[in-house]
Amino acid sequence: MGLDKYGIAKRIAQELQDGMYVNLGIGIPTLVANYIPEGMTIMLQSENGILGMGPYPVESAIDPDLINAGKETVTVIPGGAFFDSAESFGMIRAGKVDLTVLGAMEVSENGDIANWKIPGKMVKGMGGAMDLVASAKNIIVAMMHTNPKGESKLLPACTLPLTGVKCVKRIVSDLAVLDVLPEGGFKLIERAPGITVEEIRNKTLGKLMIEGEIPEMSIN
Amino acid sequence: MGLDKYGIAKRIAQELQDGMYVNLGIGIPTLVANYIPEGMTIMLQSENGILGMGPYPVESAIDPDLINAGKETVTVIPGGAFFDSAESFGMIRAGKVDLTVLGAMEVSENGDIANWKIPGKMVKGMGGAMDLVASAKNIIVAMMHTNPKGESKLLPACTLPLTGVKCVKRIVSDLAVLDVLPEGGFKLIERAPGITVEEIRNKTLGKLMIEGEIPEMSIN
Amino acid sequence: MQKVVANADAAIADVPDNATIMLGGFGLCGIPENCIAALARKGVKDLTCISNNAGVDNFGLGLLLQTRQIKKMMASYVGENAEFERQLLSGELEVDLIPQGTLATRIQMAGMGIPAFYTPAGYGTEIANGKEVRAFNNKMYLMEYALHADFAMVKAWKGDRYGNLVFRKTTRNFSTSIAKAGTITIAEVEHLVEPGELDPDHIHVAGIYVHRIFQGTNYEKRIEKRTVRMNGK
Amino acid sequence: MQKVVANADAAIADVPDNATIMLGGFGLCGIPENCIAALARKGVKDLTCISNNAGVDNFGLGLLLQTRQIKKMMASYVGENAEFERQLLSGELEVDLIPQGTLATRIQMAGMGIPAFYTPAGYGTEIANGKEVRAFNNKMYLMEYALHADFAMVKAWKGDRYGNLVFRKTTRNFSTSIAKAGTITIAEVEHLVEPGELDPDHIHVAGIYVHRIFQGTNYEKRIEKRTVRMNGK
Repeated sequence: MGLDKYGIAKRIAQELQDGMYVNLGIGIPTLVANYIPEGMTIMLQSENGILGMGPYPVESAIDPDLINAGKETVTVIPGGAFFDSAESFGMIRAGKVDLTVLGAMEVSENGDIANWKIPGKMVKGMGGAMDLVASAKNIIVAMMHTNPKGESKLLPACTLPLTGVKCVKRIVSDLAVLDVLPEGGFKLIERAPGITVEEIRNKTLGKLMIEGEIPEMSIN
Repeated sequence: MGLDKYGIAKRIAQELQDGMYVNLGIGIPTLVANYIPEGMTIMLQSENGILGMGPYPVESAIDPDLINAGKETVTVIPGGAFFDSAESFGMIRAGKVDLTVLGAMEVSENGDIANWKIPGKMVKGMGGAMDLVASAKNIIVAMMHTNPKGESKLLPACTLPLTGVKCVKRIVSDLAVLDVLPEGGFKLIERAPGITVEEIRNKTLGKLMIEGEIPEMSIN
Repeated sequence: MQKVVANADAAIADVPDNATIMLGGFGLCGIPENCIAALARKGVKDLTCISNNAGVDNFGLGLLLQTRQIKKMMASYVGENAEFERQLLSGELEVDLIPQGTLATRIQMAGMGIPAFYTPAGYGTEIANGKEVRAFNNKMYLMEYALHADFAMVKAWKGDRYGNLVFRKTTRNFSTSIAKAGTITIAEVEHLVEPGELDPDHIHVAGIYVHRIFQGTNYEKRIEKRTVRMNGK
Repeated sequence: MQKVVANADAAIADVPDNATIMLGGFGLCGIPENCIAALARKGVKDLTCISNNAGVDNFGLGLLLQTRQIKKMMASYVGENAEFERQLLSGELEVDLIPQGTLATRIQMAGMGIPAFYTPAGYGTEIANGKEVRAFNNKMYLMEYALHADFAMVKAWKGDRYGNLVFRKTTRNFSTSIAKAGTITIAEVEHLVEPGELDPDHIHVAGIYVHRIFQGTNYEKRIEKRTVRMNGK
């Protein structure tokens, strides 16, 4: 067994550095906010117009005028700021957001990502995903290594409609941490606790690069 | 003798309608603010970031943080708003300003205007003039009909570097009100008190169109 | 300067069939509830609606979908609406899905008089089909056009008789840009105040962009996803 | 999150010769007085300065002209400065005059990640020389590029330790756009406050754009044209 979604979120939280501005997508990425290391100030951006997004409100503090990009009621921390959507995507496009964490249905070995559409099924729309992946300085994908049928989501090329090209820098899955190399290929960085290199190799369809001993993640 | 600068400003004030948003340039145009008809609400825009610019302050209300585009200390009326320069020129470019009044060194019979540069002399820069003339819905030029040498400033074509092309709709000079026709040519609309059509004809080098009886301005 | 109208019905009285309407809001947050209700009452048809989302089945723009008043929807995300899905699959509804930042910026550019600009969003995806692609500093961009509307409708927290608007928290979202992109812009406000009551340093939308304004009523402000934290956390 | 620095000298300590610097302000209104004084003290040379104006002879950017620290000036209007005129005519100073709205928007676009856009300003004039001309809806436009800077320096009224800024009256001018266009953005403030003291609805520049902030001192706020009305008017 690899990591559960909380484990993935915990591992991603190790990527945070004090003072970072971070956009967390819906799903596993949102959980990362729960594991920000003590003493670190991380400013969460929500693309509907918040910097300094805080935790969910207590019941008495619920405010319909204050939601996040997932339409959930949230709070704002002292020192936060509100702005409009145009400004929000302006700062995203200008590369002011240090780190974007989002989910994916497929990632290719050259860093392409597909996460918005399954042809033939309902299309809900891409929301802000295309803007985020086209502009973010650093993109980490948080996802399961395989889909529910057990097929690899790390592919030589995406089969689903793309959200963006050559943009993913790092993947944190239930099995491993992998970097997408500039020249193409998934470079194995860490194994999830108890997961063998062999299992990761078997579940990675795209080109996998393994150099030397691969350390196990340290998740507490 | 034609109108003085106050007379020109008074005549331009007759173009105002309640609720208009108006940008007044430096010089004679600024004087128009003194003749806004009673009971009319006119919102003056200053391109450094004011809507609802008010009169000069009394001595005790001078605030170095509140100036107009001419760098003069001013005030803001109740219901005014401040914004930044990018926003200011956004509203100008989007045609939200109903009327722009500015001075000119030359106007051509097809509506070109030159008012920013005299080659060989010092160049101070165009400021916001090029943006204003390229975008304003309605542009009135306030100027003397002739230059200090007595030469017409209403020309077949401008001789000085242009500020904008085919943009001037109306000219109010010390001698006359003239419209620039879409097909080219200055159409004489009104004479200044005591000024003859003959004098206007003599001092207009560009094509002048005179149809029927030309009324005298009524300036009080 | 007469911008104040009696109510939503008066404000939208001249919206014709086939109009293009932009509506502020993100999800159900900050939507012009009164204007939407009035559009439903008026029964105006074949609307093209531009809004980030399409409401839920029985609130927000979902109301105009139920009554089949919308011909075409331009949005970035429409995942919360079953009736929307039904009309889309049956071909009753035309849909143009636009990346959220591109949508926000196209609207913003309309209010800035900029007819076209370049953005990297969607390069290399199906969104790029038919669009001009251009490199700047070795990065690829798509040319996108400003997006205008016949009518823009927004809800603000406070507004004065001159049309100056102030928004509260995340209700600002698309509304400030939309307010500037309408040929006719209609603002409904929770609190209609006198000129001078709003601090000129704090105005989010200057009155020059707003043509009609009215005091809204009966705001429901429905919450889409009510999330709370436990006291311990 | 450590953005607060001790003073202007610390804030600009790493500005190298040949740097491109943007400075907020319109005329002398809202200029970063402390940063300019520190640049003069540091004696950094061959600067390219981007600012709407060039100060007056002995204040604002005029100080850096006196000390010959500016190699090139990009501005929309430079008419209040005799030393500027002298250096320009003698060929000591390179000048790029840009229409004010184009200048403001080019800076704004840098902070929005938009590399190029179209504006009608300057079409048909000498400003259009060498620029791409393009028609949209039968109107002619010029393509203009985003304008970035190595360092952006602004003065705000209030700012907090996270870099959030609030401006007062017409000091906002170019400063909000400039604050977003710097690789390194430095804000000097009249009042440095704690996070939470600024209303998040009223922040003009969010802290994400600001890298260094300090409490400024000894603001002179010189007035260029002191105009008053008589009591009777």
